Formats: sequence, C-alpha cells, structure tokens
Amino acid sequence: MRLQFDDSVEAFRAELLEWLALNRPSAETMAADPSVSTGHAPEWARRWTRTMFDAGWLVPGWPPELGGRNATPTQTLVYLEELAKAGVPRTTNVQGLGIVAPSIIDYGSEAQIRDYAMRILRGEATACLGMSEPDAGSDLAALRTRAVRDGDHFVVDGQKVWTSGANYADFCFVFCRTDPDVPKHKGISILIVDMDSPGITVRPLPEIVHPEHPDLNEVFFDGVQVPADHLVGELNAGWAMANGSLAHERGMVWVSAVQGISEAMAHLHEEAPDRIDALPPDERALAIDRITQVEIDAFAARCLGYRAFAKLARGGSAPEQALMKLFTSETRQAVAEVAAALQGPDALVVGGASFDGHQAIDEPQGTWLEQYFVSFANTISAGTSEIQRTIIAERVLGLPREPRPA
Amino acid sequence: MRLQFDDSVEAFRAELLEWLALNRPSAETMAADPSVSTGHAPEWARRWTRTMFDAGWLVPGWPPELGGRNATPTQTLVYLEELAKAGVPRTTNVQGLGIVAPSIIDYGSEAQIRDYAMRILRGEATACLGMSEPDAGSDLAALRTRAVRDGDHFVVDGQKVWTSGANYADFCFVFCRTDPDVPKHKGISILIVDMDSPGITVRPLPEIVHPEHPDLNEVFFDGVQVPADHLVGELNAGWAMANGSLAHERGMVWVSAVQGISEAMAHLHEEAPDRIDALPPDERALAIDRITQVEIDAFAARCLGYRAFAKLARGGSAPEQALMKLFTSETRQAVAEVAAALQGPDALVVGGASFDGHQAIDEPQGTWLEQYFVSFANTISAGTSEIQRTIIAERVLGLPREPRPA
Amino acid sequence: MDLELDADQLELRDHARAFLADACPPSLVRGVYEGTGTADGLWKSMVDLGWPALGIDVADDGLGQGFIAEAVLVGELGRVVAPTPYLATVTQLAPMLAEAGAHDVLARIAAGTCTGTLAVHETTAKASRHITAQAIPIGGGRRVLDGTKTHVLDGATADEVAVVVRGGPDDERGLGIVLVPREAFDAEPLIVIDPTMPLATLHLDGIEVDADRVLIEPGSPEAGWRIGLVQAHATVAMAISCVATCRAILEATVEYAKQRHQFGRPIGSFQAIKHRLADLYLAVERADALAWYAACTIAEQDRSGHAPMAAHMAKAAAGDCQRLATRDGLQLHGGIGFTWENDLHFLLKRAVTTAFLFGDAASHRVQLAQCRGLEA
Amino acid sequence: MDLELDADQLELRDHARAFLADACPPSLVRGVYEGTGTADGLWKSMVDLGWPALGIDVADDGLGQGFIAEAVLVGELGRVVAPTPYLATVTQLAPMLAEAGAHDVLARIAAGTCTGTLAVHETTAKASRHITAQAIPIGGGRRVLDGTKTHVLDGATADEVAVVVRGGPDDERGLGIVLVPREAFDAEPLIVIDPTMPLATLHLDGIEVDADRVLIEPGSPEAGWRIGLVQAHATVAMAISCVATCRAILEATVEYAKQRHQFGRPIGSFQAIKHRLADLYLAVERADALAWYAACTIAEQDRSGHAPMAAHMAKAAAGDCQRLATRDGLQLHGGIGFTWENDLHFLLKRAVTTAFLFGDAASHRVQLAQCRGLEA
Repeated sequence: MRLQFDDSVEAFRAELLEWLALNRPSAETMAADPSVSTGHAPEWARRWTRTMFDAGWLVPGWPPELGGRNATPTQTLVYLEELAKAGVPRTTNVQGLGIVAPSIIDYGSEAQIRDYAMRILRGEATACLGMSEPDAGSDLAALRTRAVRDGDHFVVDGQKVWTSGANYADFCFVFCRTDPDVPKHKGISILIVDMDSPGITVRPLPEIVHPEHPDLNEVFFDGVQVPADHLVGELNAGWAMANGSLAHERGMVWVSAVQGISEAMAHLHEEAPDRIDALPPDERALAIDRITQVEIDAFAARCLGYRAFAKLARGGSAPEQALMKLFTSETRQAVAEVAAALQGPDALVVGGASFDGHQAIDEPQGTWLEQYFVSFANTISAGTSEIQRTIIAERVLGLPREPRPA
Repeated sequence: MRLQFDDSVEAFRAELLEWLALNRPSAETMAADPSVSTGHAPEWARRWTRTMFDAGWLVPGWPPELGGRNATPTQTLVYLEELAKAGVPRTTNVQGLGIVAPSIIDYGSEAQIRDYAMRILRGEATACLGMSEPDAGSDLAALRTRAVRDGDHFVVDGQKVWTSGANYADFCFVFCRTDPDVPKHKGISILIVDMDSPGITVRPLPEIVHPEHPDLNEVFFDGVQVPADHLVGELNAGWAMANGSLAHERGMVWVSAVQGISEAMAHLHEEAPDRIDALPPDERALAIDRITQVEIDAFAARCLGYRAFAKLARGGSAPEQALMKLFTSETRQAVAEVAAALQGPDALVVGGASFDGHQAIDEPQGTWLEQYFVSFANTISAGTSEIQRTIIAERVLGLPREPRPA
Repeated sequence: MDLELDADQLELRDHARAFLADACPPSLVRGVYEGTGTADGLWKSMVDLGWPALGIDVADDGLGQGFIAEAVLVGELGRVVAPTPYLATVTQLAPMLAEAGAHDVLARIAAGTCTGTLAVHETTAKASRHITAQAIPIGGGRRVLDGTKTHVLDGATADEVAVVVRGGPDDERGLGIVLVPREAFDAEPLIVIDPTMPLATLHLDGIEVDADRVLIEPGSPEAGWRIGLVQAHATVAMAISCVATCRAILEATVEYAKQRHQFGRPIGSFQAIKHRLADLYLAVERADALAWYAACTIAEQDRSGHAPMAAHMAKAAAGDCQRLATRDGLQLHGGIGFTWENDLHFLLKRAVTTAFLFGDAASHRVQLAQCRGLEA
Repeated sequence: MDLELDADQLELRDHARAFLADACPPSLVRGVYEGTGTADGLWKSMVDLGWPALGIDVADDGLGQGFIAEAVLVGELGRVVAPTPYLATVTQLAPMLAEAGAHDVLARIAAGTCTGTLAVHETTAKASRHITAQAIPIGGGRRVLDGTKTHVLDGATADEVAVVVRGGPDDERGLGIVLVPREAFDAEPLIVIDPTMPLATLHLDGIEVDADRVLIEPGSPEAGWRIGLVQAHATVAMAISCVATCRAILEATVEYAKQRHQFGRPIGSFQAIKHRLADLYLAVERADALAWYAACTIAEQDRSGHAPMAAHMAKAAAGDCQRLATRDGLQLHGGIGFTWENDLHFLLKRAVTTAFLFGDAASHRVQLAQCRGLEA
C-alpha cells in the first residue's frame, strides 16, 4: 500500500507526455470540426487514431502490430489518466475502439480482424454496437432480432434501439437470435453488418437536451443479407461473448469516468467562490457543504478505482466493476446536480452553452443542468444503476437470487 | 379546506381541558410509580382509567356505557391531541385499550365483553397481544402456535415473541392455528388466554438500551388449557379479525405519533441555541439546517395526518395509514438522530438520563442517542417500514404484486 | 383544520382537468417547445372561462372565489405544463395589486385584458435575496428607476410589471413597489430549459414612473412586511405548481412501470422499484400537504406571521420533492424518458423551473430557520 | 498509487483475525458491557504478541512496521469491538510522543508497560474545536495547568495523558502539548453508551508539570501544525476503526438476510433489501478506500499538507458510512437486533462512538472546505 508509482511507470508517463505534446491534435483543430456522434470520426480524429496506432499509443497494452507496445496494466492506467487529463480523446468512436475491435480480435476470424478490427484501429472505419432492443433494454436474453441462415448468407430482421453512433458508423456489431428453440440466452450470435447494406434504416432519436445532435438511434433490419462469414465466433455463442465484450467495456472505463468527475469538480471549484459570495450568509455554508460532499465522492471514486484496479491486476472480477460503474455514474450526476443548484435560477438559462462534440461518453455537454439530464445516459445505459445494485448484492455480497416467477 | 375547527369542536375541547385540569394525575404522581411495561398499570393508572371511563372520557367515540360520549371523529381527534399535549397518558396498556378491548367488543361474546373488555375499560385488567412468532414476524400467515380442541377446551402449544407487556399483563389475545390443513391465512383463530394459566412461561427480552426495564417478551405455551368459550368470534376467522384489529391500532395512532414528534421537536428547539452557539461558525448553519429539515418533516406529519383523517372521515382506507405509519416512525427516528448529532460526543454519555416509565409507545425514553435506538421499535413493529412501502406501492399506486415463487 | 378540497373545489378541479385534457394536450406543449405553435388560443379559452377573475375580489370585478380556487387551477395547469400567463398574472401581479388597492389594473386582469408579473430577483445583487434596484424620487411623487431584474417570469411579454425596489441608494430597509408598463423598458428574453416558463432580464435604468404607479411607497409603514406577504403568496402558488408537476411525473412513472416489461415481468413488480416509487409518493404527499396548508394561510389572509413560515416550508418541501421526482422519474423511465420524442421531459423541465424560481429548498429552509430565530 | 494491502500486511491481518476470534469473542465484550468480566487478559496477550510495539520506530524499541500495520490491527480490533487501550495508546499518545521525540515513554509503550491517551476536546469551549485549557509558565521551564478536558478515551485509566493546551490566556495561537501522568489529576469516568470505549472528564486545574513533560512548547515554531498532524493520525485511526466496525455490521446483516425467512423466502432475496445492502456496501467501500488512502499519507509521513485533508475526507466518509450501517443494520435485523441478548448492538454502539469521537462527518466536511479555501 503506497501512494507513488515506481520509476518505470513514471518513465513511461514521461515518454507519453513528451509524445503527446508533439503529436496531439490542438483544441482548436478539434473544436473546428467536432464529432457529432459517437459513430462520427471527423478528419482530425481519423488522422489522430492513425497517428496513435502507428506510434503504438492507441492500445498500449496490445502488441505493436495492433497499435500497442505491450504496456503493463499499470502503464495502461497511467496512459488513460494522462490522455484524459490532456483533454484529448483517445477516440471519438468509443464503442468501436473499446468493445467492437477487441471483441473481433478475441473471437473473430483473420479476415474479420483484417477487414474490420484493423480498420477501426487505423482510423479508417467506425463501428456501433447493436445490443439493446425495444423489449430487451437491460435484458439481453430477451432479444428478438432474428438472423436466419439462407445459403451463404444470414437474413437479419428486427429492430435495435439506443444504438449509439449508428447514424454515422460504418458497420454494426449485431447481436441476433439464431436459434429460437433453445432457452433465451443460448441461441444468440453476433454478426458484423455493414451499415450500407440494403434493408437497414437508421432513425436518430433526439435526446432530452441538444436534440439537434442525436447520438442514439433506432436501427431497423428488414431482410438484410449478411454474408455467413460475418458471423463472429461460434454460432449461438453470443451470450458468452457479450459478457466478454462488456468486460472489455467495463474494465478500465472507470479511469475516464473518474477523470471526467475530476474535471467537472475543477469547473465547479472555479465557479464556486463567486457563486458562494453572491449567496445570503446562512446559505453559504450549505452550498459549501454540498460541494464538499461531492468533492469527497469524487476523490473516493479515484481511490476506489485504484483499489479495483489493484484487485483486477491480481485477477479480480466483474463485481468491482459494477461498483465503479454505479458509483462513478451517480457521482457524476451528483456533481452536475450540486453545481446546477449552486447557480440557482441561472441554471435555467441554457442559451449560452456551446456544443463541442461527443468527445467521450463521460463528458456531458452544455450547462450544468443540461449535464445533469445527460448524466442519466450513464446511470441507465450498459446496465442501469438498479441492475448494478442487484449484481453487487448477488455477486459480491452473495445474497440469494430472486425466486423464479411461477 | 380551512385551518380552524368549528365552534362545536372548540366547545368540546374546552370541556375536555376543564375536566382534565380537575381530574388528571399529576406529573409527580406518575413519576413516583412509573409504568415499567406496557402490560403494567400502576395504581394511579388504574384509578385514572376508571376516572376517565366513569366520566365518558376514556373512549369518547363510544357510547357512555363503554366509557364514551358518542363523540364525532373530529372530536376524538381533538381529544387525542389534547391528551397528548397535556402529557398525560390515556392508558399505560396501549395494546389492551387500543386493540384488544375494541376487538373483543367487535367480535367477542357478551361474557367476553363483560369479563375481559370491560375490565380493561374500567382499569381492572391489562392485556397483551400475541401475534408475532419467531418465524412469523411480519408474516402473520406463517404462524405456528397451535390450538387443538379437546372437549370443552383448546390446548395451546407454541411460542410467541415480541409480546409487549406480557411480563405484567393479566391476559393475552392469542392468534393460533386451529386448522393446519387449509391455506396459511385461513386456519387462524383468536383465543383469550389468562396469563396465569398453567403451562405459560414468560421470558422478558431486555432491549438494546435500558435492558433493566424489559417490555418485550417471549411467551411459551406448553399444553395450556383454554376454555372453548374463550374463542373470540368464529373459528378460523382470525385473519379477518386481525385486519380489523390492526385497523383499530392504526386508525388514529398517528395523532399520538405526531404529538410525540412535536414534543421531541420542542425539546430539540430548547437545546438547540446553546448547542449551536458552541459550534464553530461554519458548522452552525449545517446544524441549523438539519434541525430545520426535521422541523419541516414534523409539521408535514401533522398536515398529512389531518389530511388522512379527512379522507378516513369520508370513508378512506388503510393505505393512508401505511403512509402515516411509515412517515411518523421515520420522522421520529430522524429527530432523535439529528438531536444526537447536535450533541456531538456528549450524545455518547448516557448516565444522566432518568427512566420515567412506558407511558406511550411514541415516547422513547432516555438520551437522544438512546431514543434513536429505541425508535426502531416503531419502524420495525406492526409492519416494518419495508412492508409499509410495499403496501403503498401496491395498494395506493397500484403496482403489480411480485410474481409468486415457482 | 381540514386540508381536503371541499365539494365545490373538487368540482372545479375535475372541470379544469377535463378542459385542459382537450385544450392543452402534450402536442400543444411540444409546439411551444419546438417553436411551431403558440398557446395563445389556450389563454383565450381560459379568459373565456373566467379563470383570471376567479380569485379576484368581487369589488375588483372578480369572482371572489379566493386563493384555494386559484391554487386548484395553478395545480391543474402545472400538471399539463400549460404555457400560459396565468401563474405570473394571477399569483404574482394580482396579489400585489390587491395589497396596494390598485383596482383598475385588477379589473383589467379579471377581464382578461391585461397580463402581468412580479420582478424581484437581481443577478447583480451580492446576496440573491437582497434588493438593490432603486426608485429615486424626482419630485411630484414621481420616481426614476435604476437597476436590473432578471429571471422575471413572462418578463418579455407581460403588460404590467410590479418591480420590487428600494427608495434610494441609502435606504437600506425601504422596500417599495412600482408598476411599470411593458412598453417602458427593455426586456431581454432568456433562452431557458423550459420555454413554457419564459424568463427575461429587465433593464430599468432611467425609466420614470408617475406617482399613481408607485403601488407601495418605499419606506411606508409595513412596506417590507406587505411585500413579504405577496412574495409568500407567489411562492405558495409556485410550490403548488411544482408539486402538481411532480405528481404528474410520479403518475407517468407508475404507469410506465406497470406497462414496461423486463426480465419477463413488469418492472413495477420489482420491489426496489416499488419502494423507490413509494418514497417518491411520500415526498409528493409531504410537499402537497404542506403546500395546501400554506395555501390555507394565504386564503384566510393570515397576518399572524405564519403565512411566510408556511410558504417557506411549502417551497422547501416542493424543492425536495422535485429533486426526487426528476431523478427517479427520469431514471425509472430508462432510455425512453431520455428521448426528445417522449413527453416526460416537459414535466421534468417544468418541475426544475418551478423548484428554482422564488427560492430553492435550501434557501427556504434558511429563511424558515431565521423565522424561528436560528441564525448561524 | 496502490491501495491494497501487500502480502505481509494481509498475513498480519489474517493472523490478527484468527487470534481475536479466540481471544476476543462476543462473550468477552458482553462481560465488559455487563460488568461481569474484564479484558485485561486480552491486552496482556496483545502485549505478548508485540502489538503495541508494531508501529513504533526501531530506534524507540519498536518493531518499525509503520502505520499501515498498526492500522491493520486497529481495523481488526474494531471488527470485534475489542475493549483494549490499543487505540488511545498506539494511535493517539504514541504519535504525539514520536512527534515530540519522547523516546523513554515511547519505549515503555513498545514494551507494553505504559498506556496512554490524548486529551483534546473541551465541553466548556465556545467552539468545540477551540482550545482554552492553559499551561502557564511558572519559571524554570515548569508550567501550571488550568482547564478541563472531556470525552478523553481511556482518560480514567491511561498511565500518561498528552494534553493539548495554550501557553497562556492571551496566547490565541500558541498551542502546545504537556504530558501528565495518571496520578496527577482527577479523572471522572463518564457512563457511556459503549463501555468498551470508556471516556472520562479530566480536571487539570492547578497541576504542575516539569519542563521535560512539555512535549511541544506552546508557541514554538510549527507547534500548531505538528499537533495537527498528530490529530490527523489519531483521526485516521479512528476512521479505520469505525469503518471496520461498519463492515462487521454489513457482514452480520448480510448473513442475517441470508438466514432469515419471511413470506416463504430468505429476506435477502427481496430486491429492496438487496439494494439497501448494496448501498451500504458502497458506503463501506467508499469510506474504507478513503480511510486507507489517508492511512498511506500518515504512513508515508506526508508533510505536504495533504494528510489533514485526507484525514478529513476519511473521517467524514466514516461518519456517513456509520449513519447508514447503524440504521440499516438495526432495521434489517428486525426485532432480533433490538434485543440486548443479540451481539449486534455492541457493533452499533461502537460504530456510533468512533463516528462521534474526533469529529463527526459534518465537522470534517467543514474543515475540508476550509482547507480548500471555502469558508462561509
């Protein structure tokens, strides 16, 4: 138990920072052509991905041929922290780089790796993740989108919803039901589907704030023909891969989540003195105390993250990730709520906020009140907070599962 | 919708206050011989019950022959409030007067009314309520204490627990299983059992604070012979009567609960200025705010009570009572918690508190911290707060019941 | 004490609810949000029904039904997020006119030919409850204004604005009220989260008002106290509106929880969801009971000093309730509630707006504590 | 940053846990509660194991294992509500002696022949964190004391008490420390909710101390800062103890929820119970992570000013966690936890005691805000 990293980690950090200073896209470059959806990679983003890939800084923990440098987990942690601190996105296509590419590399064929994963890694393509459905939001086993084998193709029919980035992505990682006759979680497979395939309709779903920049979509599949060799891994083995994919997503998501919280706290601390000064005396201590409460949460999130990381590095498991997902998403929400309350009626005024692009899922846009609303994306998606609590209760605390309904 | 009562209610209040001033037991009388259990009626308490009965002030809503004066519900409300404000208990045997006597009058035989209910009303006997069992705390339908008919007697075997006042009560209103072969809630009956019957063992359960003054007990029934005519109402109709009994308990319980909260708030407001003065400046506003939060709760409890009363008077139902039970018990707990926190480490010092008797279930004894611990009696007993929330969700909001386990 | 509506009030509520179901459907609110429609017709229908006149005294050409009836309508309008000048006109300007005995303008409000609002809040003030705007005497009873007001509800459209001012730069306690017509000042509309509650900043520098527009002379006996009563009135109305919106969120969320299935059962059958909704119900009931208690103190024109305390409790509880309703309403709706296409967000944004205007929960708790003599 | 125990520390923890399971069963705690037994033998065994020496520097005859090892034992003792002088002696007096370079007394502590405590809190102080007790110079480096300390842990039994004082009546900033032996003063034991954490009031008026017992000269350079570091040390230890007790409450409650059946199923299978326990787990983890982070700042003798802030966060989070643990632990145990016969209440009362000593959550949040420059 100690507060400092050892010298080799610090040397790694120094090398990264030096490289970043020379190669990163400037804030002006990014603002001039913002990413308007998590499936959208503007020109600068594509170049930046390629630059990182070539230098082995895209996925440092992977070998050089996959855009990495065989970094240790601790080095990867430092990498993610420093990138977040520098205010430069690792990617604008978070699910492509974070889930789809690793899943294809883990489970896909050589051709799939070459044609899809590597194109994501080189900044040539973006991907979206087709999991949620209208009647299967948090309940993947209930999904209904069907893929029926027909010669050398699958024919896909059905509907996905909440598909981030589908309005811009080049392809979709689609979870489909390929065997309707077995128990619900057993007949699921994953297909790679090109988004320009005939029969796909994408309907953007404007959000509660900033409806002019939709990122979520409904995706309709109507007799979409998908080559049979676009099946990822084994037929009907999608459930196990989903757990693998989610683990990819959740493994170190806390790093950017924690960094997002820190940045939000830094903004709040900037604003706080003037706002507090404007309050009647007896309200000041209350406002300060609310800020202090979230400040403690913010710091606790970082400490918890480091501890979860230490456990993960020693072979720990998913429940720690449930705790981090729950705590960071609720803390981010609380920071926005406290900051909006501090603004009082000024919080209601939203005209002044600019939109600087979907740079990372943990960076809600706009005013504090808008950020508060947007923050629910993180307490709802990828397993609601309610589901995280159930996971913690059952898998960490060992409480009995609910009896099956009669 | 208005804030004042009409003149007839105020005239009733004036008559009561005049009578109380002349007839009530003095604080000194009560303190000299405190009630040490809710089954214990000291000499002054027995006299006081009889005095109220004779004057028609014991149960004002009943006819004169039962200790009342046919008061309206609104008058009864005023009566309960004024009694609580005067700091004089209506009875020390809350469950006897509040549940057992009314239930016997509603469902019992003439002999039962004469020999048991009327003796409670005249201050000649006290009663306890035998519902909870070790494996049937909140779940009455799971009770196991058996009563088997044997000639002109029932033979009772089993165990009750959490039986308030059983260590002093003269008789017990025992819920027993009389038909083991029907669904759980169908085979339950109620027997009146004299506590000096052979085969009864009472084992007091000292509580988390003040273990020297136990009120809760385990009661063991080992082949206890109960005359068959001690069966209350119909055989196997106990479930329906239980709901009746509980309604008796819950109908206007909020009045004394709300008054208890008000008194606790008054104590807190007395202490507050000195305590706040002793705090460092920035902590003062936080302490004040915590007090203000419970003050609002306390006032809300009263408003909610009046509203529930208005609905009850117009034929409303039990769910309003679930809300009052939940809110008043949690508010009383919050007041104690806030007051203890205000005392800081002084809250840990318990030596100075005197014991002034179990005068009412809503008057926790001792220091604020002790009151906090004791307050859980009210969030646990008579249906835990968790059960109240489920009742509200299902009966008020109409949410679907949980599916039955397979 | 009777905190239930009587038969007449219940009938009014049911009538208003039925009328608004037709006259103010979510599509109308959406039109205002998206700039594709207006609610002018709704206001006209309300005027035709005599709603603005309802609570105004008969002597001022009103219907004399009192504040409870007015509050019933405020609640019904809050339920459906109605975009109307009712709240500002009837619960902010009108009580100020009544307190000042301004019969003519009151009669115009009753007739539906005048809308109005109350301008209290100032961004520039060091302390948000401290008033710095001034009305400086310039002879002949006339005054010239100096200052800026902001977050004024309907401030860019109201016909008449009652402005809380001081009598001059050195007049620390001398609060007063002047009435300024729309055409006299610059109003800067603010882009707000809830366009059905339009706010504006009013620039008042150099505006001259005649003696008859000084509704309450700054520094006159009990001026601060009288203005406080009107603020209590407006605050209670805002609390009623907020709680009604929160109840609509609760109802929408309960309905959704009954319909939405996950893991093979309605999500409302999961115990954790049930308990969250039970707690939300409790928060709504708590706030509602306090709001209607406070409404009674307004309706009965309580001048014992209890009305401001009741208003503080009501608005504090409304704020608490909004916090839970917004959070749980949005969270339990899942992704659906997160979309622009769903109507839920109209309710959420209205709830936040009414919770923040006229003081948030913490601010009212502090003021309540001060009434109780507790000050840090 | 690595916030997990290393292999040696884990071994120490497992060893301590196994030892205490035998040496400090609930029956021993019950004996102390009911006045029918003592824990003298437990302390003797701990001394035999070298526990008091564990964290003391080798130069002071200790084992030099540092604060993390010490904190591991504090946590294990907190888990079983052990009634021992460990906390006061090792985490309150010893760090003060180390800061002052008082080798002799430290060596006696390491040898297990001396117990001690730290006296900070004063009831009579206007502000609870303000020190009024004085040590007035009377020549020859000697001082005479004036004042009363209260809520002193083990104050009636400790062999040596380090007292936080001012140098004189006018010396607003001049904090210092004097060391007073047990036989010198009157100690008034307090009857407390948790008799395993005995508190006392110490009457210090007129006690004279020699120059060598002035551990930190009032007004000496950085005296206040150095005393603050020791208070941070003691505060973090109290937080570790509190969180460990809360974790024991969590574990007991989870275990009970698995065993206890109602409505035909274990109550732990009800979702609302699950979510309550998940939230409690989260509160325990949050407090635990902050406590161990703070422990690292103590162990690494951080003098950058971060240790006090870390201590404030740790104790604030411990207090939050205690509030939930006490409430949910007691509530979810139902009637069983309400009885004297069940062991749960030992944990509950210990948790409250450690949460309230050395500052509650609100107090530490205020102090943290002040470190951040936020002051009302």
